[in-house]
Amino acid sequence: MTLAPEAPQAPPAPDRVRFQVSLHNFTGPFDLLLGLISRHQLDVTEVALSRVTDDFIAYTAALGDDADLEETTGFLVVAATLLDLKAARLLPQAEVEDEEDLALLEARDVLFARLLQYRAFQQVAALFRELEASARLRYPRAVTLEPRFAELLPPVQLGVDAAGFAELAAAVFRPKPPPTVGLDHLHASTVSVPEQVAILSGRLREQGVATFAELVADCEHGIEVVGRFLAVLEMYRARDVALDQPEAFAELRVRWAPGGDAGSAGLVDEVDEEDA
Amino acid sequence: MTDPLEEVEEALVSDAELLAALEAVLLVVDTPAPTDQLADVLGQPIPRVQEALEGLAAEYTERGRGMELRATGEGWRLYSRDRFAPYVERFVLDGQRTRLTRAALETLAVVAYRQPVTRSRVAAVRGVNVDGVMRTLAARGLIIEAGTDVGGGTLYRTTEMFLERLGLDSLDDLPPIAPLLPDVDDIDE
Amino acid sequence: MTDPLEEVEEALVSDAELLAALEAVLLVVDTPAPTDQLADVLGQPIPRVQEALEGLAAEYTERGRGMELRATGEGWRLYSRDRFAPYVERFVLDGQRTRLTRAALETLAVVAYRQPVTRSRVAAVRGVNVDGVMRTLAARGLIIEAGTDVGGGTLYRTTEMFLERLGLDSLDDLPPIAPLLPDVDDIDE
Repeated sequence: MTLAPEAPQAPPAPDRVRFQVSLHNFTGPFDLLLGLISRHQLDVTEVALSRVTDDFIAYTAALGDDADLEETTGFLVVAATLLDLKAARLLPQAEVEDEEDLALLEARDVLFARLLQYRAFQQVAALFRELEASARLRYPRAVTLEPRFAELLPPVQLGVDAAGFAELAAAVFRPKPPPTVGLDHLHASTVSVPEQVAILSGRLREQGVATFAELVADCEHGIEVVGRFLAVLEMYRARDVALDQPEAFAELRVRWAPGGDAGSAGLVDEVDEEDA
Repeated sequence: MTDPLEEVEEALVSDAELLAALEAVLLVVDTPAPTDQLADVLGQPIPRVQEALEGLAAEYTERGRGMELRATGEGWRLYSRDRFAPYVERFVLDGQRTRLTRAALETLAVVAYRQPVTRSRVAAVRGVNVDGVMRTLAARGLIIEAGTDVGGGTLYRTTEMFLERLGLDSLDDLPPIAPLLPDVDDIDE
Repeated sequence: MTDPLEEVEEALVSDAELLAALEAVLLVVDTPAPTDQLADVLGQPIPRVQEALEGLAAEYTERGRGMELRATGEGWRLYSRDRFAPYVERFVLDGQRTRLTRAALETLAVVAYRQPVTRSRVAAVRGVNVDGVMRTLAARGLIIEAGTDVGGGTLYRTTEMFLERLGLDSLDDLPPIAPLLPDVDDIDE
């Protein structure tokens, strides 16, 4: 991988042009971030992110009109996460781990996990390159028969009639079923978290408080229970409910308590993304 | 990074290496290859390669090898030596060569329903290398070259003999496969 | 009238003639030929032919010839010698075989280890849109559609050609990715 010859520790402005050129070496935000981490000789598993944040932001700023909307968005999402993390490190550490701290930790872990994953596939890709280079060194002889021998062959038989040939052609063009264990028999229903949120909001608004067991009593499939649990987490995050669980594995009580600004819907977004 | 080809080309300063390299290339030559093409592939002057080819042909004959290297009007190719033709014939007739293999039939099906079509397109649909099978189909008279596409790839179509073998008068009589396969056109877009 | 084959078979009492006859037959072999088939065609005992094949293979290697005689599970076949691959490649591919880009290789890696997998899932791992790359890989026959997932997304898997290109016999031969990647499957569930 080639990088701009100098690290942008110098003031970023004069380097803008060079950034723009370098950008095309990277095939996405993870690629860029990994590149920066390795340039600073940092281990991806260490808390390296605040040190590369400035570089990353600079690259992202230089994306300009060159990139399409989706590409820019990808970079911006990672840049925003990085800024968040860096800001958290600059501020005095609070004693209490409030929700925002947790969210930051979570964001960092997800980013690390994705980076690790991306790096693993990069290594596999390098291995593929080696395999490819060494694979086809011997080419088998496979040439047409000399006419004098070909003439000896009896007329070729297809062994099928026109209808059979069409059947065979259809089989060739039909997408092959993936080599997996079929899951169709397990469940057919898909569960949407927003839908579950709506159901639970309705009930809790009426009842005021309910145990989780009561809330899932009417679920037919395991996946609905999961969906409903995610919905509870989502409502907690949106500060629509309060949760009460005296100790681990104890009964979970969900109380309708619309309080904070019901804004963030990050969880829902993630779930939707997976469905897309 | 240095070009691996440059490294080995230097190795061809030895005549023995040049002969061996020629032999390696000749082994995969299907339609006779002209001297200049071989010289180009080996990165050597034409006269030197011409001389090497003649030397190799003479060597095969002197040593009584099972192969012959002969030049026709179009170029050079390896052939089985005449003297051993009876064995070769027996081998050729011995195999199950009257019926097409499943792989060949499937490849033929792709050509039939997508013609005119390039080899790489057929390979993409089949998901395997089809070079050998396509050559066999061509050799058996079931498919034939039909010009080139915009990208310069050779196009293939089925022949009259193919229709005969299926008992059809024209390609229009090929049973449609769309009913068997609703989304056929989406598959390799 | 005597059978011409009987006459020549007598000639095969000489080992040199047997080797040459084998060579002549191997020249038309286009899928690996088992020893017993070759013995049958030459009218010679299997052990003698087995020995001759091994002798021929050794001779090619000792003399540094351009071809190799190799036995796979199914039988014997002639190959170009690995050392000359750059020339053979240049001849066979005529510059058609382009190297895969890094983006293509990375995408292929994700498909290989996550198959069957949707395009959006691959994009999530790579952090970029992969539509164009996936199209290229499909057009080259390295990946192919494989039905749809429960959400209706098209699934992709790798092909035989992918294995062929990497020189692997089956997907089981792919190196394990787990050591590189703890808990990879938890990440984007």
